[in-house]
Amino acid sequence: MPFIPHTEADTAAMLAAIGVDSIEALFDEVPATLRAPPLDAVPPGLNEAGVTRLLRARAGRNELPVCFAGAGAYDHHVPAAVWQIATRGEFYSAYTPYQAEASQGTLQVIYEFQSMLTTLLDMEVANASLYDGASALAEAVLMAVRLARRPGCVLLPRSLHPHYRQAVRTLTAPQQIELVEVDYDRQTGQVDLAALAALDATPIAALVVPQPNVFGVIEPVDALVDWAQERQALTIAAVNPIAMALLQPPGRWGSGPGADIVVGEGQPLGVPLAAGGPYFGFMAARQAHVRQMPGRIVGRTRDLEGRVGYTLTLQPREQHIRRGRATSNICTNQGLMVTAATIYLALMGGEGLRRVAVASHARLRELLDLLAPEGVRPRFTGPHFHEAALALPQPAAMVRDGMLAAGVLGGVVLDAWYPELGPTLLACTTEQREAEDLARYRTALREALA
Amino acid sequence: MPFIPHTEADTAAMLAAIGVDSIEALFDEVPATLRAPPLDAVPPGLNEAGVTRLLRARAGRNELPVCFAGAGAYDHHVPAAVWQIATRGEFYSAYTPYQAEASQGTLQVIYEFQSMLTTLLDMEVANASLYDGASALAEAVLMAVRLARRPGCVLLPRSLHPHYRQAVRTLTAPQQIELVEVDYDRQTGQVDLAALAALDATPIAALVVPQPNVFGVIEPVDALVDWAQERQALTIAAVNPIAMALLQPPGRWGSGPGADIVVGEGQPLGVPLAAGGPYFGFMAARQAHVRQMPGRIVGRTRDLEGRVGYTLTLQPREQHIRRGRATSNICTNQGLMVTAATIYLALMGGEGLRRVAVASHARLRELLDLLAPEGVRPRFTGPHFHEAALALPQPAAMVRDGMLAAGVLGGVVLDAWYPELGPTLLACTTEQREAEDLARYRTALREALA
Amino acid sequence: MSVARQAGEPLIFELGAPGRQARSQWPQRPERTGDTADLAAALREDVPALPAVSELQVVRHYTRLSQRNFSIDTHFYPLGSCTMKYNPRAANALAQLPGFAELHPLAPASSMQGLLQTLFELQELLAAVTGMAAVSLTPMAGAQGEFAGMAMIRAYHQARGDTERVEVLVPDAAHGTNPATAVMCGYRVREIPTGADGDVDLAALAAALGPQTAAIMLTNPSTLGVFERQIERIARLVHEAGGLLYYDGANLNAILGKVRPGDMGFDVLHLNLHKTFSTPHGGGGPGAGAVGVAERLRPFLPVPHVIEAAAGYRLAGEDDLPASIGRLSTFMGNTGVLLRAYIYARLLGREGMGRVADYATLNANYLLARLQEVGFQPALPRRRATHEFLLTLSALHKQTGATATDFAKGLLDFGIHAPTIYFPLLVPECLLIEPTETEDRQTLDGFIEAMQALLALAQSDLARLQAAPEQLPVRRLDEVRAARTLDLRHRPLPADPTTEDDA
Amino acid sequence: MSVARQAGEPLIFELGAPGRQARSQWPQRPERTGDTADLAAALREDVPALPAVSELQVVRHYTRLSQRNFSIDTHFYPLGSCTMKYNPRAANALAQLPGFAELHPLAPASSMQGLLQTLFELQELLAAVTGMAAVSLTPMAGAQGEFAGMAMIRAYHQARGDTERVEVLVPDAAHGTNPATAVMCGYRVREIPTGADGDVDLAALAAALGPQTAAIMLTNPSTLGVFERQIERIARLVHEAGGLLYYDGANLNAILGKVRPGDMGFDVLHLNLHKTFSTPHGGGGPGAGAVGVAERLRPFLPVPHVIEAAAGYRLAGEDDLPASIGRLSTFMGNTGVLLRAYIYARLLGREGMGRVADYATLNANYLLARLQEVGFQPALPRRRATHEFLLTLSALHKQTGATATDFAKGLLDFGIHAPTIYFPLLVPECLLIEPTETEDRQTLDGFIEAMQALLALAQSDLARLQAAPEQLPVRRLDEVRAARTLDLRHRPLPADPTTEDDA
Ligand SMILES: Cc1ncc(COP(=O)(O)O)c(C=O)c1O
Ligand SMILES: Cc1ncc(COP(=O)(O)O)c(C=O)c1O
Repeated sequence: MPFIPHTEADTAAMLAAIGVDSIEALFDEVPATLRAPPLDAVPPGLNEAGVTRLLRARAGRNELPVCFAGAGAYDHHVPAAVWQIATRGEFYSAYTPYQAEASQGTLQVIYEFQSMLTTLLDMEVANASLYDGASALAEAVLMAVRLARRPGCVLLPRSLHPHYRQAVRTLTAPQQIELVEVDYDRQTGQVDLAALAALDATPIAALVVPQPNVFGVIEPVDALVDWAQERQALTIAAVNPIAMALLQPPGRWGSGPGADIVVGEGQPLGVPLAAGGPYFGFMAARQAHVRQMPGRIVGRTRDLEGRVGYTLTLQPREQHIRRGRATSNICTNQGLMVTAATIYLALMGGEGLRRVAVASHARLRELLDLLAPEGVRPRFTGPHFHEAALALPQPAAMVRDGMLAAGVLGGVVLDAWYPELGPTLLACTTEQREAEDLARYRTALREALA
Repeated sequence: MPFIPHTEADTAAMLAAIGVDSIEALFDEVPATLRAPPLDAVPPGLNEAGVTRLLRARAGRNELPVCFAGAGAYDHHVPAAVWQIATRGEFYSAYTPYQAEASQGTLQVIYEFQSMLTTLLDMEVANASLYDGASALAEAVLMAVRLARRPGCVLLPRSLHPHYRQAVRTLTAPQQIELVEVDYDRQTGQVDLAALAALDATPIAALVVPQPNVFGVIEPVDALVDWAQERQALTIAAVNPIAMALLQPPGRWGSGPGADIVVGEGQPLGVPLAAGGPYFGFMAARQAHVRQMPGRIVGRTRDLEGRVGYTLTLQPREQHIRRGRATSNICTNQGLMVTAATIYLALMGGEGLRRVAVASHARLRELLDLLAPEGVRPRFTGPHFHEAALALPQPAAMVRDGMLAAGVLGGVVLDAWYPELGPTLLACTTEQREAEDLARYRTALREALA
Repeated sequence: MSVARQAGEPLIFELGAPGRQARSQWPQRPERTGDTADLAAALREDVPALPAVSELQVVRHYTRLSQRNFSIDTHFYPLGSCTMKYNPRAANALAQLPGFAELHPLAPASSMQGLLQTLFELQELLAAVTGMAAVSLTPMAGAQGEFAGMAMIRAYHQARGDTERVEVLVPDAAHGTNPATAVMCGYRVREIPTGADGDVDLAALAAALGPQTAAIMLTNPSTLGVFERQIERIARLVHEAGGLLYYDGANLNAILGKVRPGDMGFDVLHLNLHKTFSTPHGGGGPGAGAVGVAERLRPFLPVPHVIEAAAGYRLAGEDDLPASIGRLSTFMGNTGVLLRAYIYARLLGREGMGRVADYATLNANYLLARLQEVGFQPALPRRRATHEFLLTLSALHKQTGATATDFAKGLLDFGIHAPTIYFPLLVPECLLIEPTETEDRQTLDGFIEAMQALLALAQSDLARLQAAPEQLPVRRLDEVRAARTLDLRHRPLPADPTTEDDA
Repeated sequence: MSVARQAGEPLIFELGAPGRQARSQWPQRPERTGDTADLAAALREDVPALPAVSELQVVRHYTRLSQRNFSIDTHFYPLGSCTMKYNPRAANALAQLPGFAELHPLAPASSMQGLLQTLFELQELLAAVTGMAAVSLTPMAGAQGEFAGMAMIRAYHQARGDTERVEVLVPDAAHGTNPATAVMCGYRVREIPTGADGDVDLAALAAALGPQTAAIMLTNPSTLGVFERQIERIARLVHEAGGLLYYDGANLNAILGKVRPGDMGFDVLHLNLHKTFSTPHGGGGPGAGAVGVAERLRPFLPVPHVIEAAAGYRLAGEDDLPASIGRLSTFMGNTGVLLRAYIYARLLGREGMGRVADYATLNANYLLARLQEVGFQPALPRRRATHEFLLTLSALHKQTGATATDFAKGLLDFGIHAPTIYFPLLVPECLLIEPTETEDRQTLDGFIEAMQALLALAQSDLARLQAAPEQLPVRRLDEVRAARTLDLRHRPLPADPTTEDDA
């Protein structure tokens, strides 16, 4: 019996100890009417070799083109050490570290992660992860509403990834939070400051600031944060963590004390693309907000003998203590991804991470230089970070499919989300895209357009 | 600098502590005339991502047909747990367990391996591995000559894998051991008992008995061992360890006390094909022979406080103590492969291993049943274990290449080694070959012959 | 001088030195002047003060840290409600195949048919096993599954114009995520008491039901480790009141393949694939909280989920499903976890599912019987254990002062992870013990011996018990200090802005 | 009663129970009656009494056992002569790609061009780095490389009809494999003494040379951790006597990219790729002992090795190379190890090679300088350390009774693996210390502190030092008992011949 260690002798002896004569008898409290029918829809069991054969065939039916798609999931190099260590049984098969003394490994990793993340973002506190970027933003919106000095709506720029906006909507809808979308400047691709000015009279609880935004465009974060702070609104930054090694971190945005809450998608930090997950959402905030922060938090403390140790702390924020009054319903988070990201960040160091950002960015500029002679140019004038919306002369989905046939995933069809833009492909480069890949992109695009 | 942790400050401080002003100065005892020229033939360094790209491209240029080749390397299923555990850093990056207290993990694994192997073979002692099957046989030949009650030649049946015979020749040549080959019966594919009888007058130190032999044929091991023992010769069994779960183990061969020394290729026990290595050679023997056995041996003992522990033992047999008078020059062996094999054997258990043998064998019979209507039949009449020499109507290399184009590696060209057989393909099935693979074999063969 | 006890593991920051690097990880393309000229206005001035360490230091540090954990792969881990069973290593290997791990989530469906087929089959398989009409795999953990489920219930009532249903009933023994979810979904929570026999107090339930009732959230077996025998009556009562039944699937391991929530009358459920379907818990996550619904709730399923169309499998989005509660995350959920669950399900097969419940139940009942023999008190002595059971140390606590925490910490010294303690909240000094079906009898016997030894210690030398653990990398930790001092991050020295050149 | 110290790990056999199985690993095809009818006469009667355990038991047992090891990935491991440096994790990942790991060794060359090209390039690269004309990768470890090298020397002399050369010179400090190999190759060994300064005693060498001299086996730097300064003179002398020079490449890390054995006058060499090229040692192996030769020895290279032909790369066999010493193993060597070495070489690149020697040397000299400062005696006080150096505790031993073994065991309590002890044999109470280039300064400083503490302990509390280690899973082990009782295997109970049916 797969995974069940009982021998017939074991079973017999155990039944005898219990005082029943069959396993069936142990289900005597289950009404007979409720017994399940045979599970005919479930196929018979396979052995490991059989499952291996099956899954390899399935994996073989997925294509692996050279990847120029981004839009929230980025094809950075994942050092081999990251997952060889993260999948060690002691990390992989442990539960949430409820028993601190038996979980110092995981707890110290999280403490180090909190330290690295706050350093990267220049924030004061961080949690041990939320589900992903979009759901983390939803949690930040709920947190901001709890923290807000005055009631009001939450502003979501349209330059924020549409899936983030949709998830925020789904996850906050039952709490009747008013979400107001703010348009983007058709020229620059940045938040439309005029649209924002039009909201001057509206009571605002919080403003979400993406950096870079879904177009890959750098937002005027200082102006946005100052605008919000003048209106007593909180600011929630939604950032790409790799970009943070290069760009001003949210803790320094604006002329005041910076963003209040920072969230983002942790995937770029050593997590494979994996068709969308598991990734992890991160969240950092100012110290003053920590008691409204959802998610697990690890603190450093001492043991009986004065030795340093780590433990979950501020648990009264959480559902298992506070139940209906918790800061969130989250329980299981994305711990193993945080372990991976911590190892990744340690491997890269600050300078290495900066180089990844620089190289990713420089490749985009090289790609744009290659494509200009083909007549394909960025749709927006704002500065870009490693991703750009390319205006196309033909339907973007057709172009993408054409390029795919040449083994190149040319990007994400942006006009599916923003029909007003006309045919647009959102193309992204990471440090993994070598010069020959860029050349291949050009050729594939040229042929797809021909 | 890849893998070098020194900062400029470290280097400066360390040089100061040494009292020199440059690293160069540390090489002042090396004659200037000897300094190497620039290594222009070595390409500049790549980063991990670059090497990954390169090696994936190289791996992609190797074909992975459905494998029906055997001849000493077998495509059995390797459970995922085996290598996920064996490549844990603590096993993977440890040295030979010279400091027993700091190596109880590796040492206990080897002790368990010795226990499993002796159980499987029904022998009394085993070592911690030799390089591979062929070199283990060479060591066994040398050991037998040291043990031999009277000087004489060593008999190598021609039904023994030719690479084993070649390696034995290479490795024993300098010691002027007389190796005599014994022909095989053209009908049965077994050792030719008449040829053996012709040697009745020759002084014989040892007889090598392959089981199964290179043709996949089961040898009459009882008769062979009895023949040798009547002549005071030692017997060295060279066996496939998977077969040993099904067939009489060497410890029980013949009417006397069984084989003296048993060797074989450990690859079938959880080690990937990997183009030929690393594999491992195993060796077991009767207790009385242990002091002539080469290789590391682990024994169980106690610590200061009476706790059970494990340590290398009988080290005076080895080169680092006995130097020129050691039982062998072997030092580094194939330890990690033994770790993998130990995990494999534990996962399979006796019954599981037997089932692997049975299924592998049954698939061969099914394959032969499929091929008979095509007019392709085994060349030999002796009983086969999961591998058979197929007599072909056309040159075997051509047939093999034709089948390869259809994604099937149909076997190993046997007449390259045994021209007297005429076109022959040595085909093998493991438990991994499903019915659809067999059908594919038939189709590919049919087309290659067409 | 004495031989030093091996010190604790320093922080990775403390291992660093300015300028040290794991250089093989840096991009191939060297940095060139002007590379970031177009970003000048937005650039940060400093390099973030992350650890500056070598690759060996990283590998060594995190390998060593890993050894400071208990885990299924190293220890018996009978953590109640968490189903800490063996996570097949094959699932880990196969989910990491490049054909899965390197797929971009927004690549066109045509280019990932192998994945989509697999997810589609998982949807179907889970629907069959739970007796529900349809499944969406997108929720990323149990709690998000609960959110999705309760949001669907809300959407259902709203779609019918039934807008006065503002209350959700939750038994007092429920997991904290249940009330927290109900509140996140905009509901008022009303607690329903548990009867002395461990079943829901039916009278109280009947009294609580009304036109304001949107739903009841239940798990069966309950968090008390017993099967709710009145479940059919409860379903009838709630449905008659116009409410729906939500099934918290965290305890499905107890009845997998034997009883289906759909047949019990549940309208919506989530599964904890990271429990019942044996995906690893990863020291906190990730999980996957697939939701299943009865036919009438199908239109509200969260997106995306996989549908089969003429051109192959594809992801259904908000356009396809106008009544959907919407999207819960950026992409399609924790795909890598879902693959592991699928692999596990295929390894078990139809005949393996029921065996999970059989042997999980056998193990729990064996432990319960033997622990009672050696002097422990079940919280519900007249009930059959399911896959887990609840002990209470309340009498012992009154007699000796020993607490559930003391037993938890004491077990660690025996190399056994503690059971869940102080949950459910209504049973004082309780231990919720779930051995799972993958543990062998010797291991269970070792647990019984350890518990017996701790019982003796509580009675003979309480101070020693209170000082446990003794054998772990740290002794008992001061959680009060942690909450008071709030030391939540290493504070690095100011960063060194100079960087080493491309040597 | 006391809280139990966590027990040692039982043997896997002790965890088993008859009939228990890891069933997912059994073949898919069920056994059918008659499956083995054709083998009836040869069948064994019983099922071998291997452990009968579950998959979880296996995973847990071996995971726990692994934690009972020191390793590079967890501990500083300055084991002299063994070059225990960081083994890049990328090499492990890439060598296991299915395109390498699943190749059958006898598949036609045309179907494995990616592999053969890689091995060919490795041959070329190693030839360039060592200054040799040609390389064969087939030897499976250093000692097999030595065998191949000495067999080539023998073949060379024989080919020239120079059959009276029956003696091989080996310095007294040589590694044990050197004399053992010479004997395996049919030679008489003559030991050459080392001078007081650590170099070969040239006068003794000159006296030993003669028409009977087949070769000298040297490693440079020598096993004393110093560079043989007279190497050019030695080469001249030996060559003049008609002998050849064999280079034991175990210490190449010290001079990688800076000095080439070929330029020193060596005719044949082996490399320990598992040392210098950082392939993992695996708790004992596998290694790879590539051999390189000067032009005149090329015809004798062992087979197979890769050649480039019009149709692509292929393996040369005995047919191509009639003078070859022949085949050393069944297939083409430890390919998986060779791939790892290639990956490492490409990661280093030409500029990285020399840095290995630089920083390995820096680390060793730093340790030596600092250890001298705190009171340790170098074996060769007037010599520069290379990548390793030799201390002798001989004076301390006379003064206090403390031994090299005591220091070795004492270091373990500090979480540091012991250096090599009692090798080379000619220096009493010696420690051969090789930090390698991948260790950082803090780690080296920690080692110095530990050594200093042990020195103090030797002087203050010898009994305590002699009782070390205290912090490991076992205390000092009784090796005499091990050799006396010869308990070399677990003796299982008689097997149960009945087998469970296909449930
Ligand atoms: C009974 C019960 N319900 C719900 C949950 C929440 O599941 P998750 O942690 O996956 O969010 C848990 C898990 O701890 C649980 O035990
Ligand atoms: C100096 C020296 N020569 C030769 C060898 C033998 O190498 P191997 O162990 O790979 O056979 C070693 C390894 O221990 C060594 O240190």
